Amino acid sequence: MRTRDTAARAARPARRRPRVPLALLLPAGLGLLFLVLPLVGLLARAPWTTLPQRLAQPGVLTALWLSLQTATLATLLCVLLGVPLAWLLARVEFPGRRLVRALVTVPLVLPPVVGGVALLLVFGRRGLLGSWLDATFGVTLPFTTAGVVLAEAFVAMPFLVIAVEGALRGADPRYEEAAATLGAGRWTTFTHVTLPLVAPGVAAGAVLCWARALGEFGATITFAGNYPGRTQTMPLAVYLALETDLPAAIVLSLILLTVSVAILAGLRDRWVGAP
Amino acid sequence: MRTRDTAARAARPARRRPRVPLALLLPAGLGLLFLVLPLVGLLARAPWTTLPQRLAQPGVLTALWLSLQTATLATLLCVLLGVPLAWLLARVEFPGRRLVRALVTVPLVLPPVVGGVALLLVFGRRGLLGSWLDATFGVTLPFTTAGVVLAEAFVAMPFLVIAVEGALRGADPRYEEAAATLGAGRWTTFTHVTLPLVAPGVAAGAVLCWARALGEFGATITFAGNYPGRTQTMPLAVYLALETDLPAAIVLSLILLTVSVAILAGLRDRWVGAP
Amino acid sequence: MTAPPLLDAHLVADRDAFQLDVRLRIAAGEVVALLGPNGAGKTTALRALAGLHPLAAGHLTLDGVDLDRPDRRRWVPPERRPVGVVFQDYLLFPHLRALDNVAFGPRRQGADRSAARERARGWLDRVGLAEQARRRPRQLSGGQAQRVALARALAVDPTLLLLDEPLAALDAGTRLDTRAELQRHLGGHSGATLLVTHDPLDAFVLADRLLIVEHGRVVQEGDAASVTARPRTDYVARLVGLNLHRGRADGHTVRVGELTLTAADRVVGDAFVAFPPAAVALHPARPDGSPRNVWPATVTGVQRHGDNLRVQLDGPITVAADVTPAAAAHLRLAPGQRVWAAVKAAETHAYPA
Amino acid sequence: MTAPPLLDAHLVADRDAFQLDVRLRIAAGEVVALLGPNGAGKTTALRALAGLHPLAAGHLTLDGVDLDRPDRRRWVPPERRPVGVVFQDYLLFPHLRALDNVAFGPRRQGADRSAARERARGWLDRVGLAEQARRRPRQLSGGQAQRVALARALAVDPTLLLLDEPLAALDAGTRLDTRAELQRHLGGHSGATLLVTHDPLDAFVLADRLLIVEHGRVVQEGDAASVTARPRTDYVARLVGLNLHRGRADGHTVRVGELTLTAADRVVGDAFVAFPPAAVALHPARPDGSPRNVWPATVTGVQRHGDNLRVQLDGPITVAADVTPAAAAHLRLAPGQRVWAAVKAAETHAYPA
Amino acid sequence: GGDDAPAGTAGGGRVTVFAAASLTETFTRLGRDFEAAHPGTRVTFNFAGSSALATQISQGAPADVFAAASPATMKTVTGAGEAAASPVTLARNQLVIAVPRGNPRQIAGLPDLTRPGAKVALCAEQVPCGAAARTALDAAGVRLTPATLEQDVKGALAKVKLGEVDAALVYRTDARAAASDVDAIEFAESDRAINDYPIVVLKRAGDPATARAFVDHVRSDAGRAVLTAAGFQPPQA
Ligand SMILES: Nc1ncnc2c1ncn2[C@@H]1O[C@H](COP(=O)(O)OP(=O)(O)OP(=O)(O)O)[C@@H](O)[C@H]1O
Ligand SMILES: Nc1ncnc2c1ncn2[C@@H]1O[C@H](COP(=O)(O)OP(=O)(O)OP(=O)(O)O)[C@@H](O)[C@H]1O
Ligand SMILES: [Mg+2]
Ligand SMILES: [Mg+2]
Repeated sequence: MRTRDTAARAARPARRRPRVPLALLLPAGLGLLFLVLPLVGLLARAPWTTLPQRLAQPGVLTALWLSLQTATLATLLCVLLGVPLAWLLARVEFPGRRLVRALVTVPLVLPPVVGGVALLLVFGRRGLLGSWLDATFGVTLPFTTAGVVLAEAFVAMPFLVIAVEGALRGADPRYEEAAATLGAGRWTTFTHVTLPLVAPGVAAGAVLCWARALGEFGATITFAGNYPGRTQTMPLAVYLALETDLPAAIVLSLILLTVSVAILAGLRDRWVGAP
Repeated sequence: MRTRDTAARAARPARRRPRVPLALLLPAGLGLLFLVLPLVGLLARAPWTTLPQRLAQPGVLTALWLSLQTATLATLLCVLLGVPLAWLLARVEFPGRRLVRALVTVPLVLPPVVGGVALLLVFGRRGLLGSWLDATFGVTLPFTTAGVVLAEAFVAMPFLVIAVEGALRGADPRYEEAAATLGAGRWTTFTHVTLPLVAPGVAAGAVLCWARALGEFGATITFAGNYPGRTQTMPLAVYLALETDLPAAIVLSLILLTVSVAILAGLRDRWVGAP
Repeated sequence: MTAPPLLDAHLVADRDAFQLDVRLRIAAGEVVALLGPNGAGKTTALRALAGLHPLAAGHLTLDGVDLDRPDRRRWVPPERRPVGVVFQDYLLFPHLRALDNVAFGPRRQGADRSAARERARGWLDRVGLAEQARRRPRQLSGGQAQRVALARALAVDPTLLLLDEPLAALDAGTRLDTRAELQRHLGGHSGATLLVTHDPLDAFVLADRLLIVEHGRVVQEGDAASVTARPRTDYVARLVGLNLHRGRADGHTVRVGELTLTAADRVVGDAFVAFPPAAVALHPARPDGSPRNVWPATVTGVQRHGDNLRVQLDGPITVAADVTPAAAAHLRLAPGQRVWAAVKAAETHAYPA
Repeated sequence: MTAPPLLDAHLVADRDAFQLDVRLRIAAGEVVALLGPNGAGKTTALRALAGLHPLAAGHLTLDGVDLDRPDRRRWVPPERRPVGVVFQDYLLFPHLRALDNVAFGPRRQGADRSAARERARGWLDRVGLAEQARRRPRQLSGGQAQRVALARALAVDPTLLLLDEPLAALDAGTRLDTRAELQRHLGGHSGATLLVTHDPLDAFVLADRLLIVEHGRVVQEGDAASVTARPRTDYVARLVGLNLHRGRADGHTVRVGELTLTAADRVVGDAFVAFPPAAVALHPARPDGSPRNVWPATVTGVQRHGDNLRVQLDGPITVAADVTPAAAAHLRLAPGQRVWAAVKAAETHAYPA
Repeated sequence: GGDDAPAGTAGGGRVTVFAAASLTETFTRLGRDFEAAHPGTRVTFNFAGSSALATQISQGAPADVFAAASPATMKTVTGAGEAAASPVTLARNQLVIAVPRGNPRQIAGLPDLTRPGAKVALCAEQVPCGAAARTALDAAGVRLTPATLEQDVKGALAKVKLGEVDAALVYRTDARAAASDVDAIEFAESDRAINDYPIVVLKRAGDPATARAFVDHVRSDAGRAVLTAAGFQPPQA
């Protein structure tokens, strides 16, 4: 980070380096500090000496791997269903659109455990849909890895939908008109013009979605249970560790954090870059 | 909702009503169903007959009011600090920017309870900053309403930052150049040009942020504790109700949901609309 | 028109306070130039034809197919209309290279990727941008971008071609080349073409017929010769460079305000009189001799105009006069100066209003 | 130039494969027109002057202040440069009404809201848009938007005014009015003005001096008369409507390829010869008589050109000839036909290359 | 990822135990011992909050054995007819006052908690440790305004560990697990507020015999030893 450096240079005309006004730099720095300081607190308290042995515990890597897998699958599911939903909300006028838009935020406001209960009520073995699924296809979702994906997707989807809708509303619809005059139907326009234009927004939404899914706990443990190797993701492992051993919980959290930050930082800029 | 209606019309040329391709309508409908069905499950299970008497319980309205207040304050704090941070990430090139961008997601991935612990480690009575705050100003944040706001802001800020950054990256920077040639410094350009241009993105981020703050539980109870009237927000009340009385928890959740959906649906479209 | 029109439209559309009401017929192979002052509704008309702005009333029929008929609730969306549009501000897809922008249309018509690119390459070549094929729109200069937009619209070979000032950003030389290319293309084009332009030369060279709109209404229509000879509004008069006045005619004389002008033509009733600025001669004192139309005037402005000077005159009628720099020096023309203006009857044309 | 230049610049900038290297001096009150083909680097030069594209080398000094000096690591950001820019694509702020777009600059200069609006209203009035003041950019027609952009740039009364094709989207009449308004404004403007345009008339009317760039380099510079009389590149020749050829002169004769042309002027060494298309006469057979320059040619194209026809000719040299429709009919001109071209020596000008 | 077929109720010597999160350590131990003692059996645990487990069971979760942290939660399961027999108590837990290590505030009993400036964390009354604390405080006649009413013992204990509060009423087992950070102070009224941990075999158990064997193992002397080592008290005879 060279933000302070940047601030110092702002005073005199500098070559090329854009000057950053203090009125922006100050709150930005404060915001960053606010987000990162707690992490520093955790790092300071982490029992570094025991780290290798904790990492070596077999359950940890399994949980980490499961977390990454399920969060990625959940993000895929969210993108598949959420981007069209965001498009519908941004581009099609229909009665009750405002209500639908507000309803999309439901899983955000719902305490995740209640969300898990709600999922059980619908997809559980005795749920509205779950009983039918079970009877017809012999499929039960709760307490399976698929259930974890479902719970994470439920909790994380609003992030994608709302971020993508915001991006769509900021995009110029006249490019879509131009595509139409060239013979592109709405679907082709969507895939060939709209999506590439809002790619940064979709990327931002997917990052939010993935990170939220990775950290999901309440809905997962309620809907999918806490079975090591099958439904025990890192946050669940952290929860159990909290029961007995705060430092262990901190270490597990840090492992999860490090991996996710590394993955996100490793994603090439152009994934998030403007076209 | 008239989405099916819209689909039916898509087949023949309709006046003005844009035709919606099935390839978009289908996943959008599925997505919406997926988000809303669990709500239906909850509604089906809610003990409607006892609703009035539960609502009349004094603690409920207090918790609801506290939730709305703290979530709104937290959102304000997030906007104040988060929008500049998003701008920095989107518009200023500095070494390590990719890492910072990834670090911003930390509170998303961190299990909220661990986030609360991390906040305690920094802002607690014995925390890195907290002990200094206590010694210097006699201010302690845990167990106060301010603490609730802090915890909610910590958890919710990434949503704002990432959504706004996505919007900024999608916006055309040449308007900012035009503003500069008219004598607007970076700060004026930011407030008078950039912000209005990305207003839909900021609105989307603020909605995400507010909803997430409203539903926040783990970090709040860990950092700010749970005391009726001071730090007990609705999600905390819901969790405690869950311990003994599932229907009560469902009712409380539904109250929270109804209020937040009503508020979000009531926000005029132009808050979320393109300029 | 003898052939049944390929395009038959009565465009009625609203845009807030602005109302468009234009009747339009274009035969197969015909090129119509749509001219009019800024804000006259030219772009709005094009948008209505393309299906981007639904009609409030009227109709739009292309090649026998109703594309927009509010009374029958019939409306064909843009993507199913055989149109090609050059937008006034290009609207090139920012994420696609020039080549793929041009290939976009052919792809939608079912060409496979390489065929579409081949076709796009041909068009880019024709507008002189073969080298810029791999650039993205933001990496193109204004004139380059406009030519890509033109290539993109032509590449779909539409039945109805809508061109909104397609040459405005081109440099003089490229403009000639591109116009020639366009002329060649339109010569072999069997569809209908509507060309919006502010350049009378473009209109005269490319179009078979001119359509002048003002305030959303058609004010004049006809081929270049008739429009140029007999302008009916100030806009058209300025476009073709004539002084235009309206008055009441009685035989060879037309009464305009307090002035009576003698014209070469015989008209009775409401009439226009028109004469070119170059036909106006200025004199320091009342001239004797042949000019029948003589009146005192005050100079309000002098500007360079090509090799000559254009002098704005106030008086019983407001006119522009073109004089040579030598004449101007001789007359010591300056704003406020009083002179005599004279126009020969032979150069003054009158026609019914 | 006698006065020390207000603007003194040597602009060296890169844009991917494109390189700009232009020296530029403008005196106080002077208007320089920057002309050149599409992609020549005009917009890039303006961006460098405005501070939107830092120089790679060279320097930029305005009114004695170094605005950009890569060698001294000195660079003043755009907002602290006293410039006003009309962008080629306007870049009106989409969220502000026309009035507030124009008031934006005055506000930044410290005017309070009502004073800024008052000033903006005045400017909108001057460009004829008083009625559109409350519209947002998307609700404006192309020409209206361009005039708002012009008003926005003029309202800040900048020391350096940069106009990138500010009249391209205006209708013919409005263009004259706006040009007159601009001319009036520039007449009283004490700063430097750089005007990019593709219209030679705009350049001749508004500018004191022309600067022609091609491929990022200055190829010719001078006042309208000298540039018009002695074009040095094909672009300039087409701009001013002359046939231009390069050869070796020896006295009154210039050898161009296999052809020897006789000119009115005396030159020795590398030279240009120029003559207008109207000076080229066409004959079915080799003409006798006065024309000294006669050669056989093949017609490659015929286009309408104003009242006349412009004929493209191939042969020992490629030239354009303007003939009347009557002459064309007499000659039965069609592509492929062989004719004799003749130009009088008196109309053929030669000057050193 | 593991196979997606729900475990439990599968028979063949498999037992799926839904157990309160506070039993994580002891039950993991007990499970391993059980598997060793009964070769061929496999014990799978699902640890979560008792009430969440109860909800899962009532929604048809595949569970064979349920061990709750309070009789009240157990009652919601037995009341729904999910139990195969009546629950039995597997252990009991008693409240202590947890204070930061070294007891800097010199707290000796419940009355010391009302000292001015003393910050105390209690559990909320909806959870067993909160109910027990209320009973104990009432018995001692102490009126106390806590700083916070925690959702569970871990929350209360974490606040002591981090020094945010000066004392908390928590279970002895939890205080013992955190012995490196907190001291446990026994107090007289705590025997009035003892919490029972019930365990039961569920109706839909796939292999009821093995399930019962696991419950028996928990209640065996060996099992009891594990529980006592963690600070639990044996059930009343
Ligand atoms: N989106 C809109 N909302 C409201 N009014 C509009 C909108 N777009 C254009 N107008 C108005 O409608 C009228 C016609 O605009 P239009 O763009 O069709 O003009 P035009 O003939 O193309 O002019 P130009 O030559 O300047 O491009 C103008 O007065 C314009 O201000
Ligand atoms: N962002 C960019 N990146 C790379 N190349 C660019 C970029 N912008 C312009 N160019 C190239 O630089 C050259 C000069 O462009 P510039 O816009 O300065 O031309 P111009 O003289 O203004 O042309 P026009 O008359 O068409 O507006 C062109 O070849 C163009 O393709
Ligand atoms: Mg237009
Ligand atoms: Mg340009």
